[in-house]
Amino acid sequence: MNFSYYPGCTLKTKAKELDMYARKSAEALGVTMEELENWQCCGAVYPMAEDEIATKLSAVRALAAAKEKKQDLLTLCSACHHVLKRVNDDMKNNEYIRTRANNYLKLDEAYEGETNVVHYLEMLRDTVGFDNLKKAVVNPLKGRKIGAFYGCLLLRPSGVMAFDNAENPTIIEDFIKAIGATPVVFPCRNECCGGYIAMDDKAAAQKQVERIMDSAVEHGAEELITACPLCMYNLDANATCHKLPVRYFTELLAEALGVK
Amino acid sequence: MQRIGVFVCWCGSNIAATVDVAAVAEAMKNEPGVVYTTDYQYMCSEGGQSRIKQAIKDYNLTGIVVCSCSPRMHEATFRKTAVAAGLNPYMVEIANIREHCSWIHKDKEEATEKAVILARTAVAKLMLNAPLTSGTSPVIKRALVIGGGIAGIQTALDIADAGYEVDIVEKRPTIGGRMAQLDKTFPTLDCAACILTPKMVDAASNEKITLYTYSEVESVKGFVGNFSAKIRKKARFVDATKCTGCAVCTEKCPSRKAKNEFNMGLNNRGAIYIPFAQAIPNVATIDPEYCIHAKTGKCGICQKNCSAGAIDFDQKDEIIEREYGAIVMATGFQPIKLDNFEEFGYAQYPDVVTSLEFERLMNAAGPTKGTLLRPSDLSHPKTLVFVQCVGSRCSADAKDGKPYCSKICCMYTAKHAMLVREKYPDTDVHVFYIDVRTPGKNFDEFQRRAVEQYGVDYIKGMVGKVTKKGDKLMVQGSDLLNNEQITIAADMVILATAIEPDPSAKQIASLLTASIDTNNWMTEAHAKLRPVESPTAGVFLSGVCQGPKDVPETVAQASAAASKVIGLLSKDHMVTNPCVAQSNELLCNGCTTCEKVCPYGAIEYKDKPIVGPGVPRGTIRRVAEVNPAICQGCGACTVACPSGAMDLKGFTNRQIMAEVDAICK
Amino acid sequence: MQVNEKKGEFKPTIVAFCCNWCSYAGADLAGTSRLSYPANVKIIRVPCSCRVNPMFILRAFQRGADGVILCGCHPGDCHYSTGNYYARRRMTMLFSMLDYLGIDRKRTRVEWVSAAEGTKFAAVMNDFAQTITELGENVKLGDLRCKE
Amino acid sequence: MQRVAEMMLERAKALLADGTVNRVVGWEMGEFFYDLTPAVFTADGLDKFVYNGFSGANLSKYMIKECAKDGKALVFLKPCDTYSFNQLINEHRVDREKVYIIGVECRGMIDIRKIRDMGIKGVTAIREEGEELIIDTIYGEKKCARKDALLEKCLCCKGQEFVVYDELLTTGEAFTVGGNNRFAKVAELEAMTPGERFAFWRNELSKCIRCNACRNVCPACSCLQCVFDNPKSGIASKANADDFEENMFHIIRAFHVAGRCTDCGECSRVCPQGIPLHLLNRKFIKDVNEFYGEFQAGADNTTKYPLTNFTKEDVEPSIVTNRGGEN
Amino acid sequence: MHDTNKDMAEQVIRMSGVNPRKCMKCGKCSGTCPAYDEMEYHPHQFVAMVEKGRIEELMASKSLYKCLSCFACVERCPRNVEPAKLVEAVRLLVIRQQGKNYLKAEDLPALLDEKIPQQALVSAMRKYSK
Repeated sequence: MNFSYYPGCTLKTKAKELDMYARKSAEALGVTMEELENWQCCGAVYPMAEDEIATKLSAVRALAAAKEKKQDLLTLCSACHHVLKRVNDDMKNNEYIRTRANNYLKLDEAYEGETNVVHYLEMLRDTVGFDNLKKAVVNPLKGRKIGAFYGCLLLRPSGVMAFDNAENPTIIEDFIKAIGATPVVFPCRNECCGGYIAMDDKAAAQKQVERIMDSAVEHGAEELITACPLCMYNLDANATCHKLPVRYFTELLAEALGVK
Repeated sequence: MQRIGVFVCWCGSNIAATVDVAAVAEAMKNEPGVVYTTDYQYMCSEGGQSRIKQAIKDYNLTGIVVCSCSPRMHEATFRKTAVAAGLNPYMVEIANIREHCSWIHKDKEEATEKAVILARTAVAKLMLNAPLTSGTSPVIKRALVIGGGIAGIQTALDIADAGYEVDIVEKRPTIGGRMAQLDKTFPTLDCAACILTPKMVDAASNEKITLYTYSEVESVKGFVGNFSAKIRKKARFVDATKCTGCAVCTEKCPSRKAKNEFNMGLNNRGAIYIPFAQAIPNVATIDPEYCIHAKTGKCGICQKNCSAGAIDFDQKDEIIEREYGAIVMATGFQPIKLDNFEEFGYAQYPDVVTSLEFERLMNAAGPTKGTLLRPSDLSHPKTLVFVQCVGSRCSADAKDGKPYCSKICCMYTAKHAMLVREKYPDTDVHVFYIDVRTPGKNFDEFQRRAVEQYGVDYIKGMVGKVTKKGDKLMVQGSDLLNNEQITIAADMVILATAIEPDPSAKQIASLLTASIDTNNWMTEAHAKLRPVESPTAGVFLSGVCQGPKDVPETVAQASAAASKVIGLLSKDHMVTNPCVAQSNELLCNGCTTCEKVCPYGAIEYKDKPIVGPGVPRGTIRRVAEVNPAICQGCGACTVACPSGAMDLKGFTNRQIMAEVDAICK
Repeated sequence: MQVNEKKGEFKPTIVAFCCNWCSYAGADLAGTSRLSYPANVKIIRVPCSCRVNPMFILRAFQRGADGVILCGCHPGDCHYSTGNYYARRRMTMLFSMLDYLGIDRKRTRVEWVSAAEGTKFAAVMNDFAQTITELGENVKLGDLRCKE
Repeated sequence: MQRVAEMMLERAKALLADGTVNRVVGWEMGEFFYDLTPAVFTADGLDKFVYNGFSGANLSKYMIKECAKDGKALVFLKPCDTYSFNQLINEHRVDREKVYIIGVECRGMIDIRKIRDMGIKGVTAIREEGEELIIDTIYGEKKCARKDALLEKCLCCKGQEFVVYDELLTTGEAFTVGGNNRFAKVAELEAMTPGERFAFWRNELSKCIRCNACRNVCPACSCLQCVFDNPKSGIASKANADDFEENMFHIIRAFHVAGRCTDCGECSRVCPQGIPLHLLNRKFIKDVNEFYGEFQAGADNTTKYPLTNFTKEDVEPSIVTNRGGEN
Repeated sequence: MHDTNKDMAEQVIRMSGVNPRKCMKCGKCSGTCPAYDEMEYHPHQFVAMVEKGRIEELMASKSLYKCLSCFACVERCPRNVEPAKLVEAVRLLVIRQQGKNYLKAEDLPALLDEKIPQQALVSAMRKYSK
């Protein structure tokens, strides 16, 4: 199975592990990730205003490039996934944005949202299948109590993201089970970590992180996993009293598959 | 040749101020077929009508055109006038020169010119009118009530009281419906069972009423006064005539996995069960889904323990065919699924319950025997949070939920809050509300009592998220009046869940060709003036199937529906609308296209001997035949028919084209 | 077509088919509310929008109508439950065909008007009459062999 | 072709001999060699039976009459004809039990008008040699590519599938017919201005002499009495009276067959004035496909035809009024 | 309503694509908002104030920069009002003005620590400056 792959800026620098382990694991699972040539930064936030066209163009370019290769577009970073998925939805359903974006880009063939944007976790669930993943695990992470931290960007707004039940998601818990560990469900797993304001208002970010950590600890988690470099940074840098180790889910995946 | 009289009404100054009525009358004199014209101040008045009658006699009129207000106003009046003068009522046409002319135009010349054209159009149509006679069809003096909740029971009791036979078909093993699950009823706090069960007994013992429980309507054919229905009586695997309702079997049954529907799945029941102690009929039913004997052929413990020998594993479904004059929908409601409202944690935390589940938790016959214990650990909850409008009042583009107000939640939430505070004064009760809607007799007073006497804390705002911390449910919401976000550490959360029509309603509606709205509520024939009739003649609406209602409203509507049914059944014959489709057998080629578009199934294809010019003697052809008692006269078939064989009486192709010609002249 | 000689302006002939249950009642309400629309709109009452045969519309054009409009209950609200759904398909097909034959597609219209929408009825008729007036006299699908 | 024709004759004789059928519906030579006409044969008349490149006539509609007679009739149907027959079954116009259908292979039928239009006059015989036609004329032998002389309907062939039959006669040889986009001309007209379209149709329909050949040949026009022949219908019209009558006739006819027309192309084939009547039907077919999803009349016996069906989400008629492009 | 405010309200409505009239004033957005306590004007007030045309007050408020863009209000709104879009539209109204960037490039070095990921910078610049 071949995917076009959009790594995004942070995966080339601060979140190299997220990327590296994802590639190794994919290889072990027989999935080929073909990194798009000449991808540009997605912008890290989805511009919500109707008249923000230019800020959506780099996402459209990536989407159109995947369309040209007739492949689904695989993402890993939650922020990139969020931006690409929502821009894609605009290109499919918002005529105003579609027309203008196409006017800017002057592609050979107008882009109208044809590409499927697939997150790595969705790929594991829907393409590989958690059952098959389980069979591929050589080093089950037995006994580890792992809390899945979803954050906001993968889940909301659920109408567009269609990732999982936004209020009671199970995909990462199923993933944790597949790699042989014990998932710890904690209520704040889909709360916002405050990552977007971490630079501007550290205190507010700390408050968010505290709440999340408290909830995770209380429900018995011994470590957390995430798909988002921003959550990773924030959970790590702004945790105050409780501090659980936070890892990228791909690191654990690689560990379980014996490719770390 | 027609002899037509044209009567132009002034309607006081309503018409005469803008239309030169005399000029209209004068202009009509020259129209072909017109032999008499006049104008008068109020044609609909006694005086006006007697002028019309006189003219019909004096001039031997074969038809009349009245230029007046909308036919929706006085067509019936003038038809009666015509009949009184010996004319066929369908030899009357109305030219609407008030609503469609004088009231919308200011220029008198222009309005007069238009009135002349409208009058001429009516004359042109009338030239092609033919006398029509209403048909009659016999009325079968028996009613079918679908649904055995309080609505169905009340309707059936009232119909039976008037002396007519009624059958109740209920898909569950007992009648009683949702009301049987309720603990107390607002605003009087009567015990629901105490007021419902006597009615259930009445229904069972009334010799005019036949109960078909654990039964479903499979098909309905026919038309008003003359329906025939097939009812599937599902196998209970228990001989109802032998079962004494002793309930020994239900206790001995080793299969305990089935969710107890009556208790909203809060506990389990046996594979053989009686839904509740006062069930009617008080007969056990085996759920083949869970019955070990049904699955494996082994077990049979119920059979061994039944002293009456009532268990019959070989029982088969039974099909009953019956004829009815009227059908009443009383299919009720269910709470919506909360899968898309997981911010409230319903699927994650057992102590988050729906209001209907809460009814069972408060009920003496419920899973906790009436002691309020929270489901997770059966401890006594101290802090309870009620959340109103869960899934109600959601916009169509929201991710889920219903656009309407479920109507009953404000009141039952006040009731629950009050009952909890009364029974357990040590509790804190909070209610998150958007608006409190309490129109109804003694309703607002009731809600005020909850606040003022029982100290229920009403918070204007909505809950955003429920999380769990320790053994508490952290309910985070807004308090809009204090402009703050609050978090309440609660022991239980009760969601006032939106209600929706029972899923069977949609399918039954299509069996009956009765219409439903976008939310699957049954549509009324007229939202204001015919609220208990469906647009399909002979089908009536009782209770919540038409829209959210509380018990007194349901009962009122149930009785209203019953009175409509009684009115229908009291007739020996139905007079049918004569403006129905008619197939010309000489032209019909039997292609069945018309049959495909008829919404009523009024068209049947039959082999018929065809007699006519140029048709060889003894010719038999398969042709369309319209049943005038079923046809409602929409005309869909007339356009589907390429041969022009199908036409609509009163609105024939030629009549409408004559109108077109008159307008475009 | 009628030419108002006083003013010399073009007064198109417009035929409006209205279903008895919704649109005709909507037209009545427009009248009751004294909402004006041009006098050259003439209404023909039919039981349901599905009673309108394409033949009637062609007949109107044949006899010199400049515009034809069909009004029925909103989809889902048909008195006969499904009539307007059939009408919708039939009219979509017919209008497309008339357009194909060179009859301006603005000369035909379907509007859903409920019994409560008197205002909408008047607005629709005003708009339609204005459109037709702007379009001017209709083409005659005449025969080249016949006299013009 | 010759081989198929021999097989057909052989089967016809056999079925008559064993009493399966008592008559055969096929084609016989008319006044000219290219002028084949449908005919009913009994055992002793079979020598006149012909099947060649001029057997374009669709025999389905003849079966309406045959079904009213006693006994079973054999009919030969080309692939596209079977759609018409199937549609007639759907409309209860034929009795499947009274017809024995042999599906016959067809490689496209020849349009004599196209040969004449090439300037080839005085044609006395035509034979096929591979993809070429050898045409004997009183002026000597001429040649043309077979595909250039095919009927319009064959250029847009529906394919070689038979949707209803009792047995098939095919050679098993590979060949291709058709391949043209049947909606190309419709799209071309749609792209014109209303004025141009109006002029086009006025010109075409003004040629109509109301011979009714189109209606008489059309398998979907199976009314006992046409509304245009019925004085009581209010729209009866026989001759080109003043204006619009022919237009009305053709538009209403197209509407009456809309959703039921299989696009068999017989109307245009038989029109003595060469009016492209199929362009009316194809407009309806194209619209149906675009508005309500692909539909082929006669393809099966279960699908409701588009005008007797609806969905709550159907497009609004305003889709026509609001259509982009010049107006 | 003051005219400038009215124009600005219309602009906010146009930019955001949000119709504040859809709001039924249940307050679920504010019940849900994780940044509620940091805000002077809360999500439900954003909706109500845009509806009433009180844009200048919103523009002057620090609340604009407290929204976490977590979309919880969008996700849970029973009327699909999408308050987050209003916050963003008003913020854009501010930062699109010359010299009104909330976060300036020269402020960045002081805020950096070595672990901070790019996307934190990119997103901050995207959200708070133009």
